[in-house]
Amino acid sequence: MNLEQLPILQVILPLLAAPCCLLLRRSRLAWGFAVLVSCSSLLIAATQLHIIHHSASGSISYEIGGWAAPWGIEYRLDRLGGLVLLVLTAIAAVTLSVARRLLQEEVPEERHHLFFATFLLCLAGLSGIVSTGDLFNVFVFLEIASLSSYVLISMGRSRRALVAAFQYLVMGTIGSTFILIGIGLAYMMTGTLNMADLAQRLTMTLDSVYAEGASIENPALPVNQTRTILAAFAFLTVGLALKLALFPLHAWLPNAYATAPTVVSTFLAGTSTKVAYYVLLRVTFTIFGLAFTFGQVGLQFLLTPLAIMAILVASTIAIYQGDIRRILAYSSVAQIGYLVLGLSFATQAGLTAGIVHLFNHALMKSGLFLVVGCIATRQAGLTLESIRGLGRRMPLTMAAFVVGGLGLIGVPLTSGFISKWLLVSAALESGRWLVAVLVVTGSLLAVVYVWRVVEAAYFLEPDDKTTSEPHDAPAGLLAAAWVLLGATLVFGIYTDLPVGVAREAAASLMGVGS
Amino acid sequence: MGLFNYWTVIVLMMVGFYTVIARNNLIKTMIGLGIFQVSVFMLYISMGKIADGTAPIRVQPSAGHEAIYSNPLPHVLILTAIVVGVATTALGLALIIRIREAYGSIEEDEILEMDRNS
Amino acid sequence: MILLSLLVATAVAIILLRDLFAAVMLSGIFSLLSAGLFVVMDAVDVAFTEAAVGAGIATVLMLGTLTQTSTRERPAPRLDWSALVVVVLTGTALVIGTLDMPAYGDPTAPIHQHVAPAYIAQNVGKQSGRSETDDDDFQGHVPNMVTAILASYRGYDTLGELAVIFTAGVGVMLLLSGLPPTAGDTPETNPAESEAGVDA
Amino acid sequence: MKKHSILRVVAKILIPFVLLFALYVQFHGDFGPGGGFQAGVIFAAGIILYTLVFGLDTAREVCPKRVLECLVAGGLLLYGLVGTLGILLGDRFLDYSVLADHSGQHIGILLVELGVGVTVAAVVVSIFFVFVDRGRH
Repeated sequence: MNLEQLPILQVILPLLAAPCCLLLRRSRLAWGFAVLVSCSSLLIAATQLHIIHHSASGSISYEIGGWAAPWGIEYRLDRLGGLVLLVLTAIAAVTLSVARRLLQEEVPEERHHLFFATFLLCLAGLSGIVSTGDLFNVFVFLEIASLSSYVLISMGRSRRALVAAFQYLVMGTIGSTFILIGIGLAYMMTGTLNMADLAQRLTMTLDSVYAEGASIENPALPVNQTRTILAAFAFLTVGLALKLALFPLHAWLPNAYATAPTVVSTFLAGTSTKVAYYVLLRVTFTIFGLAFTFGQVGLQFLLTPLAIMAILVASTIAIYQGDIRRILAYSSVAQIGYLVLGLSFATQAGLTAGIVHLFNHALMKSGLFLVVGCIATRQAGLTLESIRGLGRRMPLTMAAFVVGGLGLIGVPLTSGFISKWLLVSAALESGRWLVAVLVVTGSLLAVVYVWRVVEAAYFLEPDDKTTSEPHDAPAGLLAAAWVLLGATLVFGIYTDLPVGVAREAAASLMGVGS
Repeated sequence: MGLFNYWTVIVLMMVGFYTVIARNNLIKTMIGLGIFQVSVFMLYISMGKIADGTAPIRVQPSAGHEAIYSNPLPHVLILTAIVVGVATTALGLALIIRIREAYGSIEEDEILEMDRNS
Repeated sequence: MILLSLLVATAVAIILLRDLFAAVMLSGIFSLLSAGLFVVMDAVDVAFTEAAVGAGIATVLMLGTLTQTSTRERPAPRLDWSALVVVVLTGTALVIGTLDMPAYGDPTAPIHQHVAPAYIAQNVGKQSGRSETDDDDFQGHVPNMVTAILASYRGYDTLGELAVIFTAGVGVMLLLSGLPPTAGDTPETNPAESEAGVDA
Repeated sequence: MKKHSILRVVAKILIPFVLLFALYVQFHGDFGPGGGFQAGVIFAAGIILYTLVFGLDTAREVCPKRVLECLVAGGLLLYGLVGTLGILLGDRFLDYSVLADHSGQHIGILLVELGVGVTVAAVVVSIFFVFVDRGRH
C-alpha cells in the first residue's frame, strides 16, 4: 500500500469504521475506535495536503475501480479540497476525542456505539463530498452526510431537537432534490457527470455534443448558453444555498445548532456549511466557470446583496437572543454571509478571503460551541441570565470564549482579523467601498453580541452567590476547546498555512474559469 | 411527444413540492416529498429513453444487427436515488413518531405553538 | 399518456384528501403507476425497485406510523399563497429549462453520444475506458448493463447508497428502539384513532 | 391475526416462495432485472409477512436483534472488503479484475450485490421491527 491510495482511504476509513462501531457495541470500545479512526483521517488529510501543495500540478487524482474518468468515478483533490479536508478532519478528531465525556449527559450509554457510528458516517460523507470529482457522487455523499446529521441533531435532550431535526430533514431534502434536478439537467445537455469533463463539454457547441444529423435550431450555440443549462445552474445554486443556510434560506440552522447535543453542534458548526460552501465554489468556478457564473448569469448581483443582508440581519438577530447557542448559531448565518461575499467578488483576492475565512471560522465556531459544551457540564442553563458571574466560576472556560469571541469580531492577532482584513482589502481593491463599510459594520454588530455574553459572564452578579469558588470544566474538555481556539491565535500570527495555500487555491480556481 | 412528457413530469413535481411547503401535517409533508422525488426520477428516466429502444439488457444480436438500447446510465443513477429517497422517508417517519410522542400532535403549527408557550 | 394523466390525477387527489390513510394508500398507487411508466420507458430495474420500495416498504412504514399517530389531517389549510408563488416560480424555471432540451426519445441527444455508448459497447465485448489492464472483463457475463454499471463502473456510488441505507437503519434504531417516550411532556393520547393499518 | 388459521396456512405456503424468489432475484441480477437491492427488499417483505401473521415475538425469535445488527454491518463490510481487496492486491479500490484472471468483474459484481442484499434486507427488517415494537407501547 502506498501513498497514492490516500485519497480513497480518507473516505472509506471512516465509512467502513461505522459498521465496525456497530459491532463493537461497548461505548468505550466504539469511542476508542472512532477516535483512532478520526486521528488517522487527520493524519491522512495532512499528508495529502502536503503532497498536493508540493506537487507541480497542484492536484491529485484517483480512479476508483480502475475505470478512467469520465466512465468511472474519479477522486480529484486540489489545494482547496486538501485545506477543507484538513480542517474537517481536525475538528472531527478534536470533537470525537471529547465526545464520550460530553455525551454522558445527553445520550444513554447503551446507544453510544450507534451514535459514534453515525458520527463517523457523517465524517465519511463530508470527506467524500470534498474528495470526489464526480457530480452525482457529490449527491450520494451529501445524502450520507445529511441523513446522519439529521439523526445526530435529533439526539438533543429537549423535544425541540426532534422538531429542529425534522425541519432540517424537510429543508435538506428539498435542497438535495433541487441539486438532483440540477445535476440531471446538466447531464442531459452534456452526457457526462465528471466535473472536469462537464466543464469542458459545457463550452462546446451544440452540434458537437449532439449526434451528427440531429436537427438543432442553432448548431453553433455553446452548450452553456442554452436555457436548459441556465436552469441546471439555477437549481444547483438554490439547492446548495439551502444546504449552506445562505440568507434567506437559513431557517433550519439556528434551531438545529441550538438544540442538537453539544458534540454535534461543535462538529457541524465547523464543517457542514463549510463543505456546502466548498461545493458551491466547485460548481461556480470549476464546473460552470468564471465567465458563465459572473459574466453570463451575473450571480454576483444576487449573491452580494444576499451576503450583506445575511451579515447585517443575522448579526442583529443574534444581538437579541437570550441563549448562547442561538447567539452563536445566528452568528454562523452571518459568517456564511462573509464567505459568500468573498465568492461574489469574483476576484482572486475575494476568493482567498473566502477560503481563509472558511478555515478560520470553522476553528473558531467549533471551539466556541465546545466552550458551550464545557459550560453545560457544570450547569444546566445556557441563557444569558444563567451564566452571570461565570467568569469567576469558570475562569479558563470563559477566557476561551473571549478568545473565540474576539476572533468572531476580527480583532488583530486573532485569525478572524486576517480573514476580515483580506475581505475588506479585496473589496477596496475592486472599488467596492460601500461593501467594505458594511463588512466593518457587521464586525461592530459582532462586538455587540459577543459583548452581551462577556458582560453577563464577567460584569453581572449572579442571583445566588453560593458557588463562587472556581470550578472549571473537566481538563480534557477544556484542553480540546483551547486547542481549537488556540489554533485561531496561532493562525492569526503565522498565516502561512491558511493564507498561502488559499491564495494558490484561489489562483487555480480563477485559472480554470478563464 | 416532443417536450410534453417533460411538462407533465414538471406538473407532478410541482404538485409534490407544493404539498411539502404548504402542508401543515407532518405525514402529508413526507408524502409530498415522496411525490416530488419520484417525479424527479421520471425526469431522469425520460431523458434516457430512445424511441424504438429496448431495455438495456443485452439480447443475442439477431441477423447481424444490434438492438438499440435505451441509455442505462440514468437508470443506475435513479436506482441510487430511489434508495436515498426511501432512507429519508424512513428517518422522517421515525422522527414523526417521536414528535408525536413528545408533543401529542403531528400538525406543525400546533407544535410550534407549544414550543413558543413552554 | 394514460399513465401520465392517471399520475397527475392521483397526485392531485393526494393533496386534496384529508384522510391520511387514503392518502398513504394513494401514494402507494402513485408509486405503482410510476413503476408502470418506468417500464414503458425501458427502465425495468428502476420499475422493479420503485414498485418494491415505493409501493411496498414506504407504504408499510407510513401505515406503521399512522397507527401510532392519527389518521385524520386537521381541516384548516386554505390555499397557501406564498407557497404557491414559490412553486409557480420553480415550475416556470423548469419549463423554461425544457425549451432547449432534446425532444423525448431523440436518439441524437447528447447523453446518447458521450460515456453511455462506451458502457453499452463494452458490455458487448469491445474495449474502451479501461485505464491499465487490457483483459476483457465482462465477456458478456453480465448482460444486464444496469447491473454492470451499478456494481462496477459506478460501484462506488452503490457503496455510498448502501451507506445511506445503513445510516437510515442506525438512525431509526437510535431514534426508536428501546427508549421510553421522550422526556418532557407525556403525550395526551387521542382515543379516536389508529383503527387502520398494520396489526402486529 | 393469530386466530385466522387460513391466513396462517396460506402464509406458511407463500413465505418460502417469497424468500426463494428473493434469492433468484439476488443471484440472477446480472442476467435480468433485479439485483441485491431488490432482492433484499423482497426478502424483507417475506419476513414482514411472517411478522404480520405470526406476531412480532415469534418473528424476533427467527431473527434476533443481535443477528440483525451483525447482518446490517456485515453487508456493508463485505462490500467494503471486496473493494479493499483491490487495494491490497495492488490495484485500485473496487477494482474487481484482481479477484480472478478472467471473470474477476463477474465475481466482484456477485459479491458486492450480495453485500447490498444482506444489508438492505437486515435494515428493512430492523426498521420494521422497531416501528412495530414502538407501536405496541
